Formats: sequence, C-alpha cells, structure tokens
Amino acid sequence: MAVDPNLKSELQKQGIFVMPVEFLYNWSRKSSLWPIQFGLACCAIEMIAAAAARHDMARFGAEVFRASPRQADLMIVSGTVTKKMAPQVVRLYNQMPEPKYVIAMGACAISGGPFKDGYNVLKGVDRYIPVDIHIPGCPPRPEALLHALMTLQEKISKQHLNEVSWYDKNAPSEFPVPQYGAHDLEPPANPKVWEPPKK
Amino acid sequence: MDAIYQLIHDYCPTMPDWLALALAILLPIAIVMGVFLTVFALLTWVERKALGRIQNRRGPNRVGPVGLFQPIADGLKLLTKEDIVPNAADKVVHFLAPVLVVVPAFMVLAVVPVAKGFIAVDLNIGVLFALAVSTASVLALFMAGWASHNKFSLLGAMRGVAQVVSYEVPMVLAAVVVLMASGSLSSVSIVEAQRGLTGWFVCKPWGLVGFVIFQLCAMAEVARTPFDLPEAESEIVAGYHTEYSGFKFALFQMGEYVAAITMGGITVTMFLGGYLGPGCDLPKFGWLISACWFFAKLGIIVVINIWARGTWPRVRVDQLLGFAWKLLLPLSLVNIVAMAVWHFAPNKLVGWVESAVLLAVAIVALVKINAGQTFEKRSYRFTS
Amino acid sequence: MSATGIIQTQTLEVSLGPQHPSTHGVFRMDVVLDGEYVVKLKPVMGYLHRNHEQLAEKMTWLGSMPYTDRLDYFCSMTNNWAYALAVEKMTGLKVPERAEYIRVIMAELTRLLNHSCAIGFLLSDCGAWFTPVLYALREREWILDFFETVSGARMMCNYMRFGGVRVDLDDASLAMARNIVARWPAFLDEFEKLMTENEVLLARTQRVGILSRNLAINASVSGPVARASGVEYDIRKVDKYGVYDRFDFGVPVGEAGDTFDRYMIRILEMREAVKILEQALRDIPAGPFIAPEAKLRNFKVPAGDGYGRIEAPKGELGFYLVSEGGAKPYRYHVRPPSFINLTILEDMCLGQKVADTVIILGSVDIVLGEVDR
Amino acid sequence: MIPPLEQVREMLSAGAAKSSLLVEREEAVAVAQFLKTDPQLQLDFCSCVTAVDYIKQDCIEVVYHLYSVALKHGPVALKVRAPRALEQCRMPSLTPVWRGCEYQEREAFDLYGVKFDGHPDLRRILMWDEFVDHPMRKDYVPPMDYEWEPTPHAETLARAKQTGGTVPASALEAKK
Repeated sequence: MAVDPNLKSELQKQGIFVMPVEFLYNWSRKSSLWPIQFGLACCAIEMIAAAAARHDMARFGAEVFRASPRQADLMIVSGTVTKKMAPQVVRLYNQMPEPKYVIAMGACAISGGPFKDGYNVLKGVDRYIPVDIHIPGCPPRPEALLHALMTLQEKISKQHLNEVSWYDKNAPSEFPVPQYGAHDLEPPANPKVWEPPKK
Repeated sequence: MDAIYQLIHDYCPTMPDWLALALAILLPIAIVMGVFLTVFALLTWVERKALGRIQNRRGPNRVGPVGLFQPIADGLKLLTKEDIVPNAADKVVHFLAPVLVVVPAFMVLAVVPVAKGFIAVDLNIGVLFALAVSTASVLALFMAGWASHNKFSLLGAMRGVAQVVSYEVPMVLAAVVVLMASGSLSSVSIVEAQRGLTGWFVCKPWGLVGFVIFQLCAMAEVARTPFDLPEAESEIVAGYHTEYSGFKFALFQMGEYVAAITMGGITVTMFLGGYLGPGCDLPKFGWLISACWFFAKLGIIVVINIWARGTWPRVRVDQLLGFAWKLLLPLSLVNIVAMAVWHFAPNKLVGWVESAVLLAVAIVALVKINAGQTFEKRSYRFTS
Repeated sequence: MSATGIIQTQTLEVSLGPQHPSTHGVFRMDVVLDGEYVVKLKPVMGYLHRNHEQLAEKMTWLGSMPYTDRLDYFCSMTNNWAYALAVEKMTGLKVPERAEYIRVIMAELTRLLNHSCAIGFLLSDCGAWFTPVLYALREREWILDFFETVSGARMMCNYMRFGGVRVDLDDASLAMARNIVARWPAFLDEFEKLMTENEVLLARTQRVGILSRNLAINASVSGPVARASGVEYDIRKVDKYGVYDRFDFGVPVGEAGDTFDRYMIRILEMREAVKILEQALRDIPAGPFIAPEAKLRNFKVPAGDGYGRIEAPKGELGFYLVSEGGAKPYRYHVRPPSFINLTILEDMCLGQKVADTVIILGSVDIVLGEVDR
Repeated sequence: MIPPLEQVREMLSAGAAKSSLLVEREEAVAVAQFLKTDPQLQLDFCSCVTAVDYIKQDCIEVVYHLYSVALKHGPVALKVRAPRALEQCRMPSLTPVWRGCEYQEREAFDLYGVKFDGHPDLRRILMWDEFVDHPMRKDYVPPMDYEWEPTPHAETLARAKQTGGTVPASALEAKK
C-alpha cells in the first residue's frame, strides 16, 4: 500500500502530491466528529460549556451536535449512567452508524464515581459498550473534554484501514441491550466487551 | 447554449456536429453544477463561521486555512459512514427520498441566469418551471417521513407538507407582479426588464412587498429558521430525516442548502435585478462582472438566511400556517392590485404614491384584523 | 382535530426522551398526540436516580456535603446552603455574620447563573439555535471563575460547612464579585433587548401553559413558577433565614401564570438579585467565617428530626433529616423543587401543541440531578 | 381524632423543630382536611412528603410537612405510621387533599413499599416497573455488581466477601 518515499518526494518536486487513501479517510473522520446531543448529568453542562464561547469545540469541527443518533459519530457519555438508563445508552450506541466512537466523560461514566455504592448506578459504561477515551474528573473541565477530543483525533489518525473493526464481518455490529430484571440489569455486564478483573 | 455551440464551432471546426451539440448541452450543466456545489460547500462553512460570530465563538478553524476544508472533511466523512436502513422502513422509498430532494433543487438552477448570456436553458416559461419544480421537494419530504417508520419523521413530514403547500400560494402570487411588470415568464427577459437606475423591481412599492413576501415564502419553502418546523430539532429530534445516516443525510443537507441557494437565485433574478449592475455590459469582461454582481446579491440573501437562523426562535405550526393564509395571502393579492394601479396610473409619481398608499393601508388593515393574536403588555407587582 | 366528527383520526403515542434535545437531560414524556395537540402526557423519570439519599445514610454528616453539589448541578452553592441550614437547625449552631453574608453573596450569584441559563435554554427550546444559551454561558463563565477562585472548583463547589463556609473571601475575590455584579445589568439589558420584544418569542410564550394560582398552591409548586402564577411566597421573605431581612428587595409576582410570565419573573428576579448583591457586597462585615465551635471531624447531630428549607433558584429546596445522635444521618431526604414542580406538567400541557410542551418544560426549569436524585 | 386547635397552634409557635403530629392511619384524611380548611390554620401547601424506615420500632413513618401560603406560617409535620411488613404497609393517600403529594407518595411507594389507598396513579416512579424490591428500606441488600474495589471502604469489603464478589488480595492487604 505504502508509496516509496523516494518516489513520493520525486513526484512532489513535479507538483504531484501522493496521499494514501488512508490518510484522507482518517483526516476526514477526525476533522468532522459530530457528537450526539445527549447529556446525562452534571458533565453535560460542562460539555455544553465546552461548546460555548470560551472553549468553543467548533474549532475542531465538532460543534454539530446532532439530535438523531443516526447522524452522529461520537457519543460523549457525559455523566452518571444509571441502570435505568443503561439500556437506552446501549440502544443509542447501536443506532449510531459505524465508524463511531465513545468518550466516557467523568468519573461516573468511567466507574460509577462518587455514586458507585448506589443500587441504581452502573459501575462504568464500558460494561456494555467499548469506550475509546476516558476522561477523569467530577466533572472534567471543558479543557479536559477538548483534550479528550484531540486525543481521539490522534487515535483516529493512527488507525489503519485494514485493521479497523467496522469492516470486519466477525466484529459485533450491535451490542446486546440489557433487560430490566427483578433486582438488577440482566445481564449485569456484556462479557464480550468487559470482564471482571481476575482475583 | 447557442453561443457555446458557436464558440465550439469556431475554435474547433473539425469536431463532429453531434459532439459539439452534446458538449454545448453538457458544458453549461457541468459548469452550473460545479459552481453551485462549490457555493454549497462554501455556504456550509460560511454558515458555521457566521453562526460562530453571532454566538461569540470562532467557528471551525483547525481544518485547513481558517477551517476552509471543513466542508470537504464533512463530505468525505459522511460518504464513508455506514448507511443504515431501519428494518421496518420501506426500503425503496427510503432510498428514493434523498435523491428526490437533490434533483429538483439542481433542476431549478437550469433557469437561473448566473451571468450575462450565461444560463443553462433559457426556457420561455422559466419562472413557472422554477416554482413548479421547487415544490417537488415536498414529495421527497413526505416520502422520507413516511418511509422511515419513525413517529418523529412522520410528524416532520406532515408539517413539511402543510408548510410547503401553504407557502406555495402566496409565493406564486408574489411572483405574479413580476410577471406583470416584465410581461414574460423567461428569467432572462425578467432580468432585462429591470434595467435602469431604479429599475430593480425591489425599488418599487409593489416590488418591495413582493420581495418580502417572496423571501419569507422561500425561507419557509426550504425550511430555514424561523420556519424550520419539519426538522425542528428541539421538538421532533431531526424531523423527516431522523432515520437517515451517512451520505443520504448528506444528500438531504445538500438538497436543503442548494434549494436555499437556488431560491435565493430566483429571488435575485426576479426582484434584485439578477446579474445587472454597473459594468455588466462591458464587451470583454461583462460576463465576469455580471456574475460577480449576481453572486454578491445572492450573498446578501444568504446572509439574511443565516442571520435569521442564528437569532430567531422558531414559530409554532399553527402560527406558521396562520401567517401564510391570514397575512401573506391577502397581502399578495392586494399587491397584484397595487401593481395594476401602478401600471395604469397617468404618470410614474402618481402610480408610486397610489400603490404605496394602497399597500400601506392593506398592511395596517391586515395587522388590525389579525389583532386577536397581538401581544399583551404585562406589568408585574413587587411584594416585599 | 378529531372534534369535527367527520374525519376519523388516530392518536399517536410518542415518547419524548430520555434522549431528546430539549428534555434537559434524561427525562421522558410519554405523550399522546392528536395531530399536533397533546391529549395526554405522563412524565417518566428515574433515569438519573443516583441513590443520593441512601448514599447519604451510609456517610458522615459532612460526607454528604459534596453530594449535595450534584443535586442541582447548576446551583451547588444553594444546595450546600440548604443542607447546612437544615443541620444547623437541628444542632443549634450559630453562624457568624460574615459567613451569612458570604452565603447570601454565593446564593444570589447562583441565582443569576441559574436564571440566565434557564432562560437561555428556554429560548433554545423555542428554536433559537443555541444563541441565547451561549450568551448566558458566556456570562456564566465569569461567575464560575469567581467560584473557582473561592472554592477551587468550577461547578461542584462544596463550599459551605456547618456553621459557616469553608474558606474566607479575600479582597481580591470580593472585587471580582463586585465586577460581575457591576456588569450584570448591562448583560441583562442586552439580553432583554434581543429577546423580550421579539414577536416570535411573544407569540410562542404568551397564553401558553397557563397555571392557575389555586392549582399552583395545591400542587406545592414553588419558586419562580409559583410566583409567575400569582403566589406571593418567597421563603427568603417568609422564613427570613440567613440575613435576608437586612436587604431591601422586592419579589416579582406575575398574574397570568403563562410561559411568558415565568420568563419575565426570572428576568426580574435577576434584577432584584443584583440589588441584594450590591447591598451585601457593600455591607459585608469583618469577622470569622465559620463558627469557632463548629467541628469538622467527628460531627454529631442530636437525636431528632428536622426540616430546613431555602429559596433555591428553582424553588423551595428542603432537607428532612432524622438523626439518632450518631455520626451518620438515619434518614436524609431532599425535597427537590423541580421534581415537585413537575406535578403540574400535564395540566399545563393538555390541549397545547407538541411544540409547546418543550417550552413549557423549559419554563418550569428542571434539572434531572435534582428530580431523580 | 381531630387534634385540638390550640395544640396545633402551640406547635406552630414552638417552631420547626417540635411541631409534629402523629395521627392514626384511619384518621389521616380527616385530620388533613381539617388542617387544610380550618380558617385559622389554612395549611394549604404540602411541601414535603417522605417516608422513614424505623426498623427497630418495626414501622414505616410517612411525614408530611405542611405550610400555609395564605397565612405564611408553618411547618406542621403530620406523621402517619404503618407496619413494615409489605402486605400491611398501607395507608390512605393524601393526594386528594394536596395534589403536591402525588409524585412524592409515588416515590415513597417505590422506595419504601408504602401502598397509598386512594392514590390516583400509584406506580413506581424512580425505578423501573419490573423492579420488585424497595431499595430504601434498611434491610435491602443491593445486587453485588462490582467486583473490585480499591477504596478501603470497610462496609464494601465486608459485603463483597459475603455476597461473593471477587476481592483481590492487595485490597485486603491495604485494609490491614
């Protein structure tokens, strides 16, 4: 796939720029990350603050908050995911078209955070869906969200077309939505995405 | 078309006739499509930048110089996104709807004279064609909403149909005055009829009222704020295109923006003198200068659109329809009468005054008649 | 409209939320629509039920203070105050005067912040494409800067303590607060100039979502929503908690009880809050900022129960606490204003259009952290 | 048994801490009506409704905090008790008297299992409908769904050991 660097520089002297398809693909994806307009809790306010005048997420082309998951690329899980909300979060994630990314914003989304002891709090959104970037903080500052966005862009620019999961026929395209059970969500975690740490 | 055919013939006499003819037909289409697609891409960038300025932000500035490549990135990304068709959707209609949005939007371009002597097809029923074809998008709206099998989509589609059908009426009636003044349906002769220092139709009382009505209706027709009810984000999520992802969604966006541009182009042609402007008749660069004039005027319309979007709340569906039927429709009818008065007046000044007075009276009367909906002044007491 | 009887129509059940652009978080309304008209509306909540009350029962008295921040995450300061006030009522702790003034300053700044954002979001629900919100958030940042210099955190301030506040205000931060207060009227004027006279806004909000005075009282509605309906009830005036009796300010009361009144009451309350702030910043005395007898560690509350409440920006925020005399509360209950204000949501929305429900919800001004706790 | 007017007034003047009124379940509605309509009391604003689980006394107490908007006094705490056992844990709803109780009584039902007779719409409000427990009761055992807990919360560790969560040795070490 790769172009010989000597040939590339030779061509460049002639005014021909060789650019791998992969670069263009990654560049377009990372330059236009449209988040889904979806706030869960306190962190959602900081997410809005990140889109507001002082921090302005629009600079990265990421201000197009789409209300419909079908048109979004990025899910910012901004706040506590409760057990009552978890099926909806998974469903929203399933409804987003590939390629899609998840930022777990704040301590609650990562692990349950301060509310970890609660009976209705999911201990981390990564029990059900794969997370690309975790941002610690309660709530993380808008700067932290911008940093996460840039980290995600970096991550995207390092992806290779022949390795990404969404062209893999065997990779799961939909994640099972947990059911409301009599005492807890069933199942309490998706074993394909997450498994408890070993003893 | 003939001019281009002649040009090809002159420069390349060896070319067979059929090829020259085909080129003469296809070349303007390609140019118009290319130009307007570029304008569309630029417009999304301009809109995001301008909204940013309205909201004290900077807008996109990381992708390319001052964010200029943002539309390219967006387009490429949407092109490579997964295309989701819901299981319960009507697959054929679901696929056809976005196509049907884009096609009429581009078809209208055929009759917009972009520069002096440059028009894709100079139809003798140009304006009629534009008005008729642009309405076809309502079918696409309804198809999208119905086929998606989503309640929000359906609500959006119903709103869209009601809105487009209602606003079509005052829009056509507002266009009638222009046809009366120019005596032609051809867009080129409409432009040519506006020559002179105050020749633009917008400089006349009936033209001004017609322009305002037409512009409002055009905004409603292409569902721009404050009339963006079919896709009202805060109420029905994304309206008729809730279930569209990837490039189909991009097509919807493109259709909407191109329709906004073409409706702006029609407005410019009919009321703002089209490509006319100082220097448009120069022998050598006249076409370039006239194109600049055209796009400058189009820019004004576009800025009005963006400005409205960034600052105005959205109206409610009953208010939207009431506005069309109770205010715009009677006003556009009166406007036709005013045009007739202006036409048959003994001299220009009398006609000017008569039609202006008639319209002013009509506007005041209509506002008074609809006074049931006027607003209260409220006072508040303070207890301590 | 099916009322004509000629056309047979079918109602449409739509679930607005929990992910919806204008439900202010994870709130859901099960709406039955007849065309565009709402014929039935049932709010569904609990999507952000974070077990605040149970967690607090496992924690020391002071341990719950940071959790109160996360109740109504716009107004952490007033939440802190309500909790501190309830505990102080039960223990009989006296709060030094300077601390009372600092609390008033913080609470009124919180009111400015909350109301401006609430109005911004209301207009955003009307479809004004974020512009008003971003104007409000622009000003909010200045207040957050102030909170950050004082308490170390932007949003989750955790600033109040039983018997006072955590750290004193120095002269520099007082000057910062004066600066904010000085520029606020200009911002309000700009905001009102852009919005209050806007015909579309008037048409959308006037005579929409009317709440009668009697229903408001019967349904325990409090705060700006109740006052817009003509209920002359402001806990700052009735309970005279803190040092509110020393300030000269009015309580705006509306007549019509519609969405526009709720909008205007918030604007007017902000203007009154600026008055309070000016007086408080002028008169703030020197002295200790926390009661010397207040213990931070090993804090115990005598057995019994108590209810303390304040006028939070969204309404009456109360804490009902039961103590067994130990280091932890036996029962800890929050009376969240926005939860109880939702009781009348269906009554206000019936017969309105679906587009109105979102602005009525916006004008009630809910925060889901508080509704679900 | 309608409480004598003087008693309620005395309570009102004594201040917030001491003004509670424990009534029998059967009389709750009558007392509530009296408190609301009596011209000298006019407690028309039911501010706060909540339940408390007194596990030692084997009862669940529902507390209503009443204020008066008209006369601007209060609060009076109206307390009603019911036994803890789920079948007997019922009491009359005061929603017909004060609309404001509606959601708060639903919440008490959801979290404590108190059934309110006469409530117009008694469903779970915070937890999902399929949920069977009443999680705010003192004897509720939450599902064990976190396997590793690095924080040295004694209770958490003990519960993890009891209910079969995995506790790594390092956490136990850190606890010692």
